[in-house]
Amino acid sequence: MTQAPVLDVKELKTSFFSSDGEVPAVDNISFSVNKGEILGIVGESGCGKSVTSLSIMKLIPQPPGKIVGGEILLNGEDIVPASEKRMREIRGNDIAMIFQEPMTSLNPLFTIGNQLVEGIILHKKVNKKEAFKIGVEMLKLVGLPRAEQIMKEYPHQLSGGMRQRVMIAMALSCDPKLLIADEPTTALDVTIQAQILSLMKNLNKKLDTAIIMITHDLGVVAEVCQRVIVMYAGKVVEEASVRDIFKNPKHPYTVGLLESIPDVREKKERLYSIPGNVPKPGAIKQGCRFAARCANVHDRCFVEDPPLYKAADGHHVRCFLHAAGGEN
Amino acid sequence: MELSTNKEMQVPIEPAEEKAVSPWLEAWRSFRKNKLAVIGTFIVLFFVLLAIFAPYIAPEGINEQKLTTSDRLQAPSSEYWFGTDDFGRDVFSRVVYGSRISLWVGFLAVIGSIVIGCLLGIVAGYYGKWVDSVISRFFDILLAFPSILLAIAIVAVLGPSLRNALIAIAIINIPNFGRLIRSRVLSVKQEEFIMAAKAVGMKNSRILFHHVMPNSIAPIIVQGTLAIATAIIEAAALGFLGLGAEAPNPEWGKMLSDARAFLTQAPWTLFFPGLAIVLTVLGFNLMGDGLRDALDPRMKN
Amino acid sequence: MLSYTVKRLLSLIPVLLGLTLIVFFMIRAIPGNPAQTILGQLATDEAVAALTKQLGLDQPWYTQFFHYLGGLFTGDLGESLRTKSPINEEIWPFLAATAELAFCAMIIAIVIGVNAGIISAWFQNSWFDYVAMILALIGVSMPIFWLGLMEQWVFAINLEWLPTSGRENVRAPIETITNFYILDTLIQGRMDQFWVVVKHLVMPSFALATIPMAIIARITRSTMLEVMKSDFIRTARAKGLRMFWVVYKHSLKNAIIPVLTIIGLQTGLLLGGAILTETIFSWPGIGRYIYDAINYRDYPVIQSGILIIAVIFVTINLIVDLLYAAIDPRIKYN
Amino acid sequence: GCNKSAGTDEKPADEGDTAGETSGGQLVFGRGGDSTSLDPAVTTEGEAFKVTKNIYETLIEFGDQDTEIHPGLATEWDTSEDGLTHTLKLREGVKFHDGTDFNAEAVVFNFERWKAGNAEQFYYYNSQFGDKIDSVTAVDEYTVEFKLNTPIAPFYKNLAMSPFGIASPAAIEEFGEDFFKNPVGTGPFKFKEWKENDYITIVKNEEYWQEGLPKLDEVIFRVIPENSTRLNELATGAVDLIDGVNFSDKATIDANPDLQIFERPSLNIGYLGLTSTRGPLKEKLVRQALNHAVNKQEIIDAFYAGAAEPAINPMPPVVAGYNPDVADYEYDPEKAKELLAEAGYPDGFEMELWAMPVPRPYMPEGQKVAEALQKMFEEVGVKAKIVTYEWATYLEKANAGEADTFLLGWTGDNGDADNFLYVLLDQDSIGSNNYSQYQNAEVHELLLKAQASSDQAEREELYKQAQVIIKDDAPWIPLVHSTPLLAGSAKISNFLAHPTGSDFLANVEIQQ
Amino acid sequence: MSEVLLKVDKLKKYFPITGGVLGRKVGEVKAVDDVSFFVNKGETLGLVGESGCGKSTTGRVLMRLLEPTEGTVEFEGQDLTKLKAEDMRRMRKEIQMVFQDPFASLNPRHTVEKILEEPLIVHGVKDKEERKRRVREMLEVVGLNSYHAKRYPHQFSGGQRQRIGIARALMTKPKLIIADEPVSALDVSIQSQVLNLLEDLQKEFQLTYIFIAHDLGVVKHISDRVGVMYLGRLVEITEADKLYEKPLHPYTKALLASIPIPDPDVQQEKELLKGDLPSPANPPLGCAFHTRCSACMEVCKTTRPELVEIEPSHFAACHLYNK
Ligand SMILES: Nc1ncnc2c1ncn2[C@@H]1O[C@H](COP(=O)(O)OP(=O)(O)OP(=O)(O)O)[C@@H](O)[C@H]1O
Ligand SMILES: Nc1ncnc2c1ncn2[C@@H]1O[C@H](COP(=O)(O)OP(=O)(O)OP(=O)(O)O)[C@@H](O)[C@H]1O
Ligand SMILES: [Mg+2]
Ligand SMILES: [Mg+2]
Repeated sequence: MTQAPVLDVKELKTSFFSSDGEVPAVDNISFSVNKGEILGIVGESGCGKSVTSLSIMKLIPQPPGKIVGGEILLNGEDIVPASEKRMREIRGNDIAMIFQEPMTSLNPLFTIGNQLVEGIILHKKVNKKEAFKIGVEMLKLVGLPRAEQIMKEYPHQLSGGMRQRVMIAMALSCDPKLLIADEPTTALDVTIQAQILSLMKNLNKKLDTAIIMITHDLGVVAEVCQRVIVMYAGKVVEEASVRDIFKNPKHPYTVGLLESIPDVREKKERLYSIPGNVPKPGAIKQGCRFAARCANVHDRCFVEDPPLYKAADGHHVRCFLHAAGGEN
Repeated sequence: MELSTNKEMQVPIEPAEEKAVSPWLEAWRSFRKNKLAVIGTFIVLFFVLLAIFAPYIAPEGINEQKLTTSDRLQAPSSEYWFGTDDFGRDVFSRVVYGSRISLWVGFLAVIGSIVIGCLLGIVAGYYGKWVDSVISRFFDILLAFPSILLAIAIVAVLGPSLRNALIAIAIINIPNFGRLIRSRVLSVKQEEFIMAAKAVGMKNSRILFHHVMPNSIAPIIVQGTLAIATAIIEAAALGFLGLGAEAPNPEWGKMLSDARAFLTQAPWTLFFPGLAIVLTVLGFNLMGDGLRDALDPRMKN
Repeated sequence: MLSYTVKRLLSLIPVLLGLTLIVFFMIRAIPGNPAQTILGQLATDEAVAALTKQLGLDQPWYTQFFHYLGGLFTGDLGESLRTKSPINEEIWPFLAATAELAFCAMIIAIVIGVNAGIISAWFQNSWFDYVAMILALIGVSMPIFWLGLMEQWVFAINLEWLPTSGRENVRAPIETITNFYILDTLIQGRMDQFWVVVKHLVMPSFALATIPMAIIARITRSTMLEVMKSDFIRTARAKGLRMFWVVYKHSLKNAIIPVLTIIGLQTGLLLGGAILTETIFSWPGIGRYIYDAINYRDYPVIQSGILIIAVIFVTINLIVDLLYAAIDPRIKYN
Repeated sequence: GCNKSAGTDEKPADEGDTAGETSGGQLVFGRGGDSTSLDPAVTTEGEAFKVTKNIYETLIEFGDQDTEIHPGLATEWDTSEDGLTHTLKLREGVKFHDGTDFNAEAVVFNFERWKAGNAEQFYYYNSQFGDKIDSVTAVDEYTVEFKLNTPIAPFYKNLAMSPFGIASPAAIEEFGEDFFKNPVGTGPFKFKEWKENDYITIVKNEEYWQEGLPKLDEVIFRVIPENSTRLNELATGAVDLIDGVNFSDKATIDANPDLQIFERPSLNIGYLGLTSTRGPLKEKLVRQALNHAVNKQEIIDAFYAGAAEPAINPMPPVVAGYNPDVADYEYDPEKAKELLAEAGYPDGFEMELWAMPVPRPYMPEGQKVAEALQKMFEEVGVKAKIVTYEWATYLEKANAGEADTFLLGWTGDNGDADNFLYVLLDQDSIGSNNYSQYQNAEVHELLLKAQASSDQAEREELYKQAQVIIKDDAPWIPLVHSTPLLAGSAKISNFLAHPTGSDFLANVEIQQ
Repeated sequence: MSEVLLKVDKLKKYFPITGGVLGRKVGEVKAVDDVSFFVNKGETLGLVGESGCGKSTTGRVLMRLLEPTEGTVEFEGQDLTKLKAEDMRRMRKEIQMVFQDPFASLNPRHTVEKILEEPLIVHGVKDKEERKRRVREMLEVVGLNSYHAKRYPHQFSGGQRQRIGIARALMTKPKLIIADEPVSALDVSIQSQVLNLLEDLQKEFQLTYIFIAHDLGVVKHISDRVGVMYLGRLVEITEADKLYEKPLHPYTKALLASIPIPDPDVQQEKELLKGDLPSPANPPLGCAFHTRCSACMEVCKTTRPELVEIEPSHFAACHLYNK
């Protein structure tokens, strides 16, 4: 990996401010995405996956949210201090994003064409006609039949899978360097999910677009990602290649997570379950955030926040059990 | 790594001292944080207290005429805080007592329309079918009426008086509440917890009173608060047309209307009752808005 | 769409019929006899009885009602008991006067209300938001007659910017064609008179616009806030669109439906509810026409007047419903 | 600084309208309500007469500011000994606005029209003349003869009333039902336009028989329902003359050099009727007691800005036959209480006090007067509950005797005592204008006698007697004779307000 | 273990599509179309299928929360569809339901205690103390604390709420529980807690489950037998192991192939289904699946295949096996 990463997030911290004070939804996370790579981010609901992605787009609702620290280097440029004007140039052009809900992510009152074209006109500086042509091309690229016709249709006339394809076409229409997909298939049925995932993988190969794939489904991660970050309560707890995560998980949380999924291939007598609940962000002020649910907990875990240790090359774990590898 | 699956471990880990927080308490907490709403509530409370303690606050009664003396149309002074009207009556005292009337009209009219509107709305929403059609058409009819004209006609039928103005206002507000509650009932009926209640084997009446109703109350409270505001204005408008409160009742709208000839000579006779209306109505509106934010289920979760 | 419209129109029939019936009974419940009122208190009983007979008021109620209904079906609104003119003709100038006023008021209310609502939502919790919303609240809290008098006091008497009341300068009256004076002056190419008409419209329109303006501003704001939280707005922003574009294209169109509903309801209210404004501003409108008719017990006028307002009201709301379909492709009426 | 007209930027009246004449200008008259008809014969409404007064003329005219009789369309008249035949000589060379001639035939046509019509159509004809006129005949082109069945004492005064304006027979035939919208008379102004509830325009009659009149080119009667607005319009110069001025505004107008006040000589009575068929009010003593309880001057000072005089009798002093010797019940709450005690109500009683919902010249603020009265009654222990109804209902219910006490009033039509005493208090008038259901055989006899007599002195004596009895019976509390106020721009001259409320505008000039 | 508790025969539920002002019926959604199956006492029958295929509707019709259009539901030999409303209401004591959405299925204005107590009240437990005791017991059973009784649903996390939902279903000691996607709204780590709980309870109270889900892994884990639904029809039903090892119906095969396997080494080449689920308002003629089937034959387009026993206790509705 000699190439400079497309995106390099360093110690990003995003907090929400309410009357109860500051709640750090994302707490000092660092990761990078290389060109053409698919990076997976997994974690339970509320652990800060979406906030991370919105922070990168600088679309955190403000107030109450705010990026309070860190850097987000996009091709070496720190976009945390960038102006809204600059961000508009970046959004949709350098970084594109698709969201979980294909049903609500398209404006129901405008045609697909209209919504697809507006981004193209904006970023590619082409006229309407050309933009329309590009739009049609994109729809074909994502495997939608009757592309011309669909351009004239409204979102409600399409099925969920088709809408998600439209979203992908829209996101990819300006050849972004990075595509952030925030749980793009969660709302879809398995058979449709499989279609979309294979589409994304193909596009990744074809266009060499780096993708951040956010999901809570470990199966999806295994299927499409090359590298994985596991998040827990606003922190990265483990980072490794997809093989290492599944074959050699280090963090007790990752281990527990993998154990607790029922598998179609074999029937486990009884599922493992991590006791307790995901803590609310900001609820745990001290120590390891997983300590209360951890099977291997030590006294130290309750007082000290473990740093990210290096377990192996390209494999980092936030757990004292792996302190041997040294701090990252 | 040992996998533990004992029951002990399944007990969620969380602080045990967390108290039961009812949705109402929750709403109250968020309401309390809304500055404008609190201001509104204070305004309303202020006028409510004014109404309750009017005899102790007002230096005079409502009808202490001093026609012969030089007390007519006096500007505000230390003796007459809000000046005097053309009868030489203390405007301050009248405004204070007026709060009784305006609040009374507001509350009663709204309660009247809530009771009737809710009854009709619940019946329509719950039984559906032709009952719903008939009641809904009835609401449509009432709604299609130009409301002021309807009120005027009602007052014309019953004779102008505060009570009849109140009835008229209540009637014109019926469809608003009726439709609101009907749509609430319809939407609550779709909620999964109603399905759950049915699944448990509850009777319809129990579902209606224990599940549908409590979940429909919040929007009614909100709408009710806002409707009190409009009712006060409507009463004032009827008062202005001479169809409201009987003399010498110091209804604010009537005071305004009585004093409108003195706009240039004695502006205080208009200013203070006008201010009282605006403030009260504003208070209810602010409070209603706050309640909406606090009680609206859409804001939850 | 067409069949939907037709069906909707058909479904209005029971509503309007019910309304007619209610009005019919209600006005007859008002104490006082039209014959007596027309003749004045000086009239003898025989005279009253004779006129009652002449007016057909001695007939049983159903005869009267069906007679009236029969007239309605042939497009005949009946005759005013007082002026004996056909209401069809007589009502038009009043209706036009109020319609013109209500229309201007609504334009003002919409333009200002919607924009204030948008800006408030856009800059939520900014000083503009606070000021606009407080003003809106005060707007709905203001008795309209009081506001009207204040306007006159400030703009006509002290500042002398605008005429106090009326529709036109009666010293140089307008030749009426449609009774919409704005149109009439334009048709005749009388720009001088056009401006006079506009000036006369300003104050009453604003007085009438206050409440709907405030309501529209508040509704716009809250729906905009809701819409702006939605996923597709996030999508639009993720495309790098300008905020202005996002707000006015993507959010507004979505927020407009509840606003339209309110606009529909309010326009109806304005038509019938303009009595106070019409009185304060000497506006020869339909509200006062009906109000006078109530005082004269002019049954056909009350009946037909209220019916016409109701018809306009339901028509506007029907149009609003149809507009939904034009705005929202998901709504299909068939 | 209200001298600048808000209409300064508006185009002045189209000169073309007056076809090269020297311009006499326009007068905009602001008033509270619209005319109901422009045919004076079919209406009873004062607002209607304000306009028709200037379109039509009557055979006899009232004086400028009184109800003395003067020549109008008739130049001379003569009454037979028995008072049953009246012969009127008509003015020659007068033309209706439609160009047809005014002559005896026209007069006969009008009277026959009224006579033929039924009571519900021509109310005034029926009440003032009715069956008492046997025939009206044209003796020659310019002489008409009236034959009566019984003498009508105020015959000429009646003829001077606005409802008896002579209309063009040709126009009546031409317009038929619609005549009320297309008036044609002989008056100084011709009808031009009527926008209902907005304004009525009448323009100069170039052919008017009186040389040099009218002075104005055009008069526009504009409807401005709200009193405050009307005054505002005057202040901004949008209208030149307004009636229905709030008494409370008098001082403001006086203080404004650009405005002037006109007083309408009083020909009215505002009173509180005491329905003598109801509860305690059946007792004369009670009615007298209530009379003692009222401080009229206080009411006048407070609500009439002093522009009224306390009423003692049921008619104003200008009316011939007024009895100046009748003494009023002086304001004396103690006395009132004594009388109440004597009548068996030492602790007072409860009653309703009806307040007029609409302003009238004699009672501009019925609600407030009611409030003041309520207070005064309270002083003597009588609890009055103020009640009001919408106007038509009010009259109807009061007429039916449903009110205990009610505010009401009357403006004279012709300045004759009959028009007050008989109309308001005779037992024949119960069910029409005798709202207090007052009945006294003696009074009835006196009034009938006066009605039939043609000897003015005798009539006056009869009326004086009647007033004494009425005073003692106290069917009313006569409150005020008000002087209604009008206000106009300082540019107006020669405007004289007429006591009947219908003003003749031909002499009015306006400075350009 | 083969006593039949519930037997569903030719069950249909059509929702009318109404249109126009008069609310005339202009069409119908065949949400459940001719479904037959049985459930043995003590077993768990899983129902899977894509969204909108009629799983929830089936569950609701079983309990007559929705009135079936046609067909019979025999519970312990008694036909539920013929019961009078009041009898059915009582019968609900025996059949309970757990809902998908732990947020929407609990009345936000009631305390947990009230929520759990209500089934007892409506089924005639008069003694207040008794009710309170049983509520507390049940809370412990589902892994909550008795001090939770006074709280309101919004104070709980999703997993805890689902426990409350389960507790409510258990209050009347039912024989059959219909669980409508009870875990699909939950996070992975919480999901396994709830699944374990359900299994424990089944053992403890000898419950029978109809377990509706769209996650094939979950269904496999918890079910003894599994039915696969497609567009309102049951296309295949058999023992869980059989189904996963040797699916017969092409749809089942495609479904199984589509599941992402949480193992990066298993990168099987998938045979993806084409196209989308057709609308149940306008289902294709013949076999509902033929539009997406890779093995579609002519007969599939015209004739609807019946659900037949192709191998012992393995039923499928597919022409491929109709020799
Ligand atoms: N607008 C906001 N205001 C306050 N807190 C917020 C807001 N948005 C997110 N949060 C908080 O930030 C935390 C992280 O949320 P985030 O949406 O990133 O979770 P997630 O990992 O994407 O979860 P999910 O899988 O449910 O999408 C959550 O606990 C949430 O409460
Ligand atoms: N009340 C109803 N009225 C009309 N159609 C309905 C109704 N309820 C369900 N449907 C339709 O019936 C079909 C089956 O719905 P059902 O809820 O049973 O599906 P499901 O398999 O449970 O889906 P999901 O996995 O999304 O819960 C759907 O097409 C749905 O639109
Ligand atoms: Mg998320
Ligand atoms: Mg479902």
